Amino acid sequence: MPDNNHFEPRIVAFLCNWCTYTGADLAGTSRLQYPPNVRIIRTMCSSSVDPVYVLKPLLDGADGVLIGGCHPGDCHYQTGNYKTRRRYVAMQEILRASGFDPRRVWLRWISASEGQKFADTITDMVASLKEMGPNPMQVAWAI
Amino acid sequence: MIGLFPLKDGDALTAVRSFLQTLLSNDVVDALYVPLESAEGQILPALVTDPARLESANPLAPVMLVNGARAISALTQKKAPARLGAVLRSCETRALVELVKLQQASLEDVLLIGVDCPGTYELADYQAIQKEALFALEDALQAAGRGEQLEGPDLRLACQMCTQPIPEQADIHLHIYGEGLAGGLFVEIGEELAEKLGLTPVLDYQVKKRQQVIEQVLGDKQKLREAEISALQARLGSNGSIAQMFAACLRCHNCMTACPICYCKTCLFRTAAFDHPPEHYLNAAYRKGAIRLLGDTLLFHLTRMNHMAASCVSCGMCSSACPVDIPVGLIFSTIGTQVQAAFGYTPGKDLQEPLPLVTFQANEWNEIGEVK
Amino acid sequence: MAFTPRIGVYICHCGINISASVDIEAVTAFAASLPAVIIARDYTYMCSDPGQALIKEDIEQLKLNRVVVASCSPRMHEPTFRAAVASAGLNPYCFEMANIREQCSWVHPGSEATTQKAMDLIASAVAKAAHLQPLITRQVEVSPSALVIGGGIAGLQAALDIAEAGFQVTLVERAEQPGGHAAQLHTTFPYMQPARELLRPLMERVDAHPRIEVMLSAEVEEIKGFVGNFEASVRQSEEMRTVSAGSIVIATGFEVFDAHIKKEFGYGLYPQVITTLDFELLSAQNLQVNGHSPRKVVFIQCVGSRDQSLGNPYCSRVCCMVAARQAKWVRQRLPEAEVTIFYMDVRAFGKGFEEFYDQVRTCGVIYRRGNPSEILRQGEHLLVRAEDTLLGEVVEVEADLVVLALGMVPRQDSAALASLLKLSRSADGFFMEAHPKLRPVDTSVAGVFLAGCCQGPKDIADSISQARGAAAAAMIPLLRGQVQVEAATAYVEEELCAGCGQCAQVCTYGALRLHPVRNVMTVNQVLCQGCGACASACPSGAVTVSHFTFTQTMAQLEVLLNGSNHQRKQELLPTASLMAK
Amino acid sequence: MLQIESRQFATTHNLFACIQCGKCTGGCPMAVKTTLNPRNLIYRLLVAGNGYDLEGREELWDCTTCATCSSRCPKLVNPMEAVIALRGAFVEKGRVHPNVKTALESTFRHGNPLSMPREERVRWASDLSIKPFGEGVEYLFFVGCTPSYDPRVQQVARSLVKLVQHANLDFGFLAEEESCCGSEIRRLGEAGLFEMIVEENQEMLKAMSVDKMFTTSPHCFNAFKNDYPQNGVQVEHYTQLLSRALENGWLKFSGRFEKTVTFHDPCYLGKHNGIYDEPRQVLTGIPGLKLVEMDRSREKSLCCEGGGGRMWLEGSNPGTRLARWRIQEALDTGAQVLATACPFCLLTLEEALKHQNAEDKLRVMDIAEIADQVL
Amino acid sequence: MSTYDLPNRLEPAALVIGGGIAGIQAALDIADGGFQVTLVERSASIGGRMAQLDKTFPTLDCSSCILTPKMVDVSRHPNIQLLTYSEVAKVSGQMGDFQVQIRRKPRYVDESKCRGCGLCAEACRLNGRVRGDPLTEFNAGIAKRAAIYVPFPQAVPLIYTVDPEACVYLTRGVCGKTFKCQEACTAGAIDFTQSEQLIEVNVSTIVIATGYDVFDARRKPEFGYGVYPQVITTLEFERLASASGPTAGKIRLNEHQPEKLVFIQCVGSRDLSIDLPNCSRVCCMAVAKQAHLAHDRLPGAEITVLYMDIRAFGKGFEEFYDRVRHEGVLYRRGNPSEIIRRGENLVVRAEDTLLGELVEIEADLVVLAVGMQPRREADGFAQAIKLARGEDGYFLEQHPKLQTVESSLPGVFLAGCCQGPKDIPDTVAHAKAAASAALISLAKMRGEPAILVGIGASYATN
Repeated sequence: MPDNNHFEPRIVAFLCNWCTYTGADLAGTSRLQYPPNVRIIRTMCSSSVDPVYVLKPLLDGADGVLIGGCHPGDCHYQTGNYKTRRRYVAMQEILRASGFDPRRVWLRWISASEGQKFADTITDMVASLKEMGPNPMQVAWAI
Repeated sequence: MIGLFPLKDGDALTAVRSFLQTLLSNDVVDALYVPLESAEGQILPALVTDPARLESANPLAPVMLVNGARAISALTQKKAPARLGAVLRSCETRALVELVKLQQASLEDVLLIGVDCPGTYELADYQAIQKEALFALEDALQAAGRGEQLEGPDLRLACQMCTQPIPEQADIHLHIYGEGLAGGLFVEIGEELAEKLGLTPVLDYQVKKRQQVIEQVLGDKQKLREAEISALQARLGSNGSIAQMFAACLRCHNCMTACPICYCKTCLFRTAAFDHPPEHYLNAAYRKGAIRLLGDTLLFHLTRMNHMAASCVSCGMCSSACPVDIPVGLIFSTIGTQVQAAFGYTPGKDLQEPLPLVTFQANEWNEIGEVK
Repeated sequence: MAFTPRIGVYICHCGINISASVDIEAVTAFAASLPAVIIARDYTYMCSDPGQALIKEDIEQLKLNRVVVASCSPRMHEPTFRAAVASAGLNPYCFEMANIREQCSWVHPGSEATTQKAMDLIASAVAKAAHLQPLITRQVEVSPSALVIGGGIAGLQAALDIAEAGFQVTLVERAEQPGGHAAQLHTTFPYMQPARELLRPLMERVDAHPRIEVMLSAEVEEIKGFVGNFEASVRQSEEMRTVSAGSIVIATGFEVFDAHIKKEFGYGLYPQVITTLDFELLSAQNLQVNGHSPRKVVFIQCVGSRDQSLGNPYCSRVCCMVAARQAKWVRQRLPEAEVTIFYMDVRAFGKGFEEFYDQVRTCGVIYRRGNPSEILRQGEHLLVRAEDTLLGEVVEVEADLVVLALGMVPRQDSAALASLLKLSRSADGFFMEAHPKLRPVDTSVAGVFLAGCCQGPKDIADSISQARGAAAAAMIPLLRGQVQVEAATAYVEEELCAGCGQCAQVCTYGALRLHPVRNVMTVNQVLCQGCGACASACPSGAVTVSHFTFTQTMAQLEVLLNGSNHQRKQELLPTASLMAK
Repeated sequence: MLQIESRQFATTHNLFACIQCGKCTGGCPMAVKTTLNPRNLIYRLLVAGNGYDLEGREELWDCTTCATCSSRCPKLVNPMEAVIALRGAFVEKGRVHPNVKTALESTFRHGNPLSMPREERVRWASDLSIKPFGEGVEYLFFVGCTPSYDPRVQQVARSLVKLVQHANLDFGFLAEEESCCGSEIRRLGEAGLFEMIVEENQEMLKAMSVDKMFTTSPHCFNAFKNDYPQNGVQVEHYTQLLSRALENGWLKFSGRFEKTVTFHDPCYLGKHNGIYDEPRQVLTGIPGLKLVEMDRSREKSLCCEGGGGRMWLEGSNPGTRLARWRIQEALDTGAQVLATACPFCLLTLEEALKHQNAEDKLRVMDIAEIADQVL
Repeated sequence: MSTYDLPNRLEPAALVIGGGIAGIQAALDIADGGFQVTLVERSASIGGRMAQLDKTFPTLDCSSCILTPKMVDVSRHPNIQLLTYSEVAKVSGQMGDFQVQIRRKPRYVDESKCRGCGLCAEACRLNGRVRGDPLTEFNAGIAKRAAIYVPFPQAVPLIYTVDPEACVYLTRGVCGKTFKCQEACTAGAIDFTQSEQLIEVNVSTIVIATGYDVFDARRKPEFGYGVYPQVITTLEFERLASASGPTAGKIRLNEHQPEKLVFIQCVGSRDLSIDLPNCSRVCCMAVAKQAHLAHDRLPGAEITVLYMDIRAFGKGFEEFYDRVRHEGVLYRRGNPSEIIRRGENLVVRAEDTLLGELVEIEADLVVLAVGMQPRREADGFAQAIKLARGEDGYFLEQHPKLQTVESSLPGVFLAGCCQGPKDIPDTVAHAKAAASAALISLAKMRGEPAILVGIGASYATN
């Protein structure tokens, strides 16, 4: 078993351009510190996150995937995040049912003004993933 | 109403055949999709326009080569070119409804003729039954009508655990459960159509008896279903074990080809998007020490699950098609049911009900995305 | 000829904002080693003129065809650098940014991992850059005319503004006369100016305007096309006409609540119970009830508004001031008459409203707080029964005239118009604006705008100001003569598309349609806003959004997960990727 | 039956402007302890049609005319004046408390409400060389009834004279000629008598060619300033005068007053006339004095319950005098002296202090008395 | 012509005064219509009052999420010349030909060099020690900053400004041995030699969008604002509740989580006693929203709103008011008379007019719904350009119903709250109406509609 205390989780984040990406920027401009374990990929809307974008990191051994979108009702494209939410529900069911830990995939509504919430989310996610330990897919080769 | 079509020669199959013939000859439909039985005893789905050819029709044979929804999709696409009758099992009509929602088929000008389904055998088992003449079709149907199954090979697992053997969507519904076929072929049918076909209403139809049989059958199947699912869940329970279950996958994509829902012209996994440069494999190998070639197997299955789990009708054709005996159908059915339950969605039930992933409510799962 | 990316990577120090916590030298060396990278440079401020010059020179001299800048957030300087590469002749969409300041140096100062993260972000940007495609910002020609549906005060004003700006306007009004509800008013507050004085100049100007064609007794039956090029079929008596328009203003107004529904007030039963609308007519005839001047007048507010039992939970916004104005009118004309107004809250919110409310009270109108429960007959008179909530007592107020302040409801045919234009409606049944705060006159359909009460209850002033707002929005594309189309839109690879339409179902903008012949989905580039909901809804990857393609994202994921180049084993470059620990 | 023409009344008193917000009642010091509810009263008058019966509305006599209601009304309604006017209906019918009757009669006869003989009005000043006011004298010192007759308040008047003399200001008084200003008469609802008093006093002021005057009591100050018709006389409360004298260096203190003092704003100085700073300027100008504020100070000062004719009335809830709460608030600040600048406040607060048995902890003093000590 | 080239300057042009949401919207619309716009903003960043808000009612949209893109559009629009930290000094001429003198206050920072990196502020001696004016400062005076600052992180333009009131050098003439800020700035942008500049622009039409002042609650002494720390204004509450505010959205007062909140409506509105007779139109809903936020973030807190009339008149407002009551916020009808201290807590004294009883409501946080009032400077400005003002002090429109954007001067139009209180959507509609009026006069001057090529970021990004 790897030592979870020294294990640094790796997170891929898909953040919507209008809210969460901007919120992450605000965390930056406000110099809020959070663990460096996340790599952000910008998307226009959380609803454009394809299931493959979540599954591939999980199967390739990333420890967590974060999807960030505007708060319900705030979507720049009016209703994109509602669709994201449904897709996330389906994906969570599938992950849970197929023996993956669905806690590795987070969906969070973080607005452009919630720099602190973004930083807190990353901090919490890293802590939570540390507790869960490394993604077993990191060493699984026959997949 | 319930009508009775008399058993002319005392044989259910003959009755069904002549009933189907009346549809064609009375000009109710122009063509009929129904399995025909070849001289060698093969049951093959066919499109029939000549009533005479219905002499060899056999929609009652307990075998299913393909899910007929695919065929109806091919026959109708956006709109049926002629009035079409389709004799389908419940899982086929359900898949068809899903395909209609996905704009891959149309029910316009399509007359759905549903048959109570006592279940089907894997092709090899069916052939064995025929070859060894383990039992006669007529006897098997009579037994099924009472809710019993004759001794012999097991039904396909999907059929053993099928809890929806009664076609709900059919315009014409041929009963097997309940009264049995002794007195004739009971047909549930709209009044207008019944009149056209000269069917008279049955006044003393014993609904209760039929209900009892169905309840008993469903009860048994439900129990088995639960047992199978919990056994599978136990196997899937731990991290990564799904990888073990799919380890033997050949990437032949037969499951996808057999699936009535998978309608893509070209699967994403067969497009250039998954043509990896050589570095990809090497990088992955460097990272993990070893990788299986060719890869993306589990990614394929999980992605397919994301695409169709909400619509999975549990027909089990994928399992039947798998050359390496992965219980694909059981896995998809188990997971699909969970996804469907999450959205309160029953695939194949209601044409008006939108597919869960293309619709939404503003006020639902309000806890998701918020920090607890 | 196969495309070979030639990428330049530019790493910004941002003063010391980045360089203080990121090892710029190592990052630059790393960037230089990435596949397809021809050159990697660093500079104090890439966004400064010399910084931009560096990039431009390299594009020209090194024949770069893709550029990556690693600096701050793209939300900050993407347009700056896009303009820079464009000025060097490169398509602006062949540019990508790595955000190593907001996402890296500022949030993890002093961490060893900061430099590694910067490398990862750059590798990811480079991977995407290799797959970037040049995109053309397209323009669509605009028909220099507008269609205004509805000839009430909002429609008239909108038509007038657009025509004044120099464009042809067709105004379609269903009734035989324009003027709408405002024409039914007697006076307006706060100056008690006769409504027709208000309306007449507007109607005359519209009538006389050489660029406005008013079609009366006419209805729009079909609308095709999109912003810049709408085609409306208008039926006028038996004739059908096609009107082309660059933009459309909807000003179809509202309907007045039917007071019969509130049985407890006996409207239609007691002749002494009238509505605020009836009052307007009656006041034109000097307010006689059965030949007598009323001596006790009671107004009841919120009839048909703020009433969930009717399914009208909203406030109708105008009734408080209408009742106030009418009450004042009674006090002025019939000084002997006692005037009581029953209210729940007095909503005198607009400019001069509270002041007017002050005047109305001081002229002797009695405001009693309470929503009357019923009206009963007592001899010749009526009794209004209510709890006076300020007394906490049930009171019965005698009246020989009761005026019900009616609310507004959406037009019954608004659902039909909504489906004609694919507009959405809010829960209250009025048309839904694109954004309740910042886009109050826009709709989700580009080129279609809302004016007046069809969007929700409004008084004349607010209707007019919204109508003029809609006019401004509608005249902008006409003034420009062209509409710019979002470049990063969705497109369909037809050989992959099975025409299932899931993409169309998730599209908010109605930008995807099934091609009736080819049986595949097609994207209307003008309507598409590039959100990408369609792309992720498509199982076969047939729908893609330019600039955020599946291939680009997968390439980013690939380098983040597996590293960029197989030569980069751990011992060679220990900071190769997120995954390669 | 005490019927009034309510519609007419409401119009005259601008009650139609009322929006029933309750701000008057919410701040009314008497609403806490009696049934007085100005907002409700106005409403009942408004909805009464054209006649309202005041019978039983005894709480009208509870009003202290502190002006909290009128100073805060967002629609510029003046509930206090409405109450005063309604008292008039009682007075007209002679339906007043015997004490009130006595006060009114005494004012009519003796020029003071205290049933004291006119000639004793100057006894307090017999040993002080105050010149009678006459042509060319700069200030008229209007002493007022209570400072003239009440032994406790006489000390205030004496201190004040010393201060003004110390500041070398040219002033004189009216001696026996001085008559009640009528402030309390008006507030008791006896408008007729008040008019008479005003007329007489106006004539007297005119006859004496008074340009400037100052008063001991804020009540007199307010009456001359606001209740009397404009007469060109510049009237000041003595705290204003002293504050100016300090600022200009006319008045200088040589002693020290090493005590913590808190100041109780008299309603007729503060809420009625917005004079908050001058008394404090005098206090803070006293060497050694440390001024602390009660929570309820300035615009929020709590009425002592001495105004509006309440010096002669028990009110409907005599048990809990506001002055007693006020004493407690003063004690809570840790102050050793509770300063005020109004005869009524001085008397009610001092009485409350006695009642509270807290005389060892606190003293009630008029600003003039404190200032006098450090001359 | 590439998409990013600036078109040649086209006459006629417009001047927009004020960079709040009204000015932003008007400027964008006129610029999108193809005309040149000069946008003058007095403070260091555009954004105005809306930028200070956390969420907007009734949809609870995040204010900055929807505003920031518009601000960025302004700064990038090729037709807009943005002059922040500048004031209109003089206007002469008439419709079609106004000469406008603009005073550019010294930022002491070279706008062409500053990259907004913030190293200067970190280095400033006064970093974390300067408290701004609660009425005008972005964080309503509840957070402290340096003497060199940007008003807020999303400021547009993102250029630092030296606060001349606070800067040690500018106030005392010396700041230690070295300029800390200048040393820290790697771009060499800090320039204390800057002085005021006057520039002239010629425009054909003017849109005034100077907004409003927030009522100074100290003018209602009975509420003890400025005396009791527990009494704050809605603006301060907004900053407390804002995720980007000094407490990161935690509603805390000196680390203390309030449990009993009282909101008081109409502070500085509907009040003839302070000569502010008008209803401020937004406070009812602002309070409803804040009460909702308080309910949301302070579980179990008792929340009381004291009101006279609830003016929930706009689209979705009444529904929101319904929702807030359903959540358990207690609405009591009564305009409180005073707030007094009792022990640690405050007591709000009011008559509950529906009970007809005087009530004392204990509170550990009181929020005053401060109203809007005309800009203090409006008088001087109005006189300088001879612009009429109404009795309420707001700029006077030609006609209260038909011509609410036309001012008393031809060619000068009014947008937003400088004409009277408005909420955001009404402001935006009004600003667009002003833009319409301006566009008409501009189009008329130009004659035939011209065809413009490829400009305008706002179109592409909404």
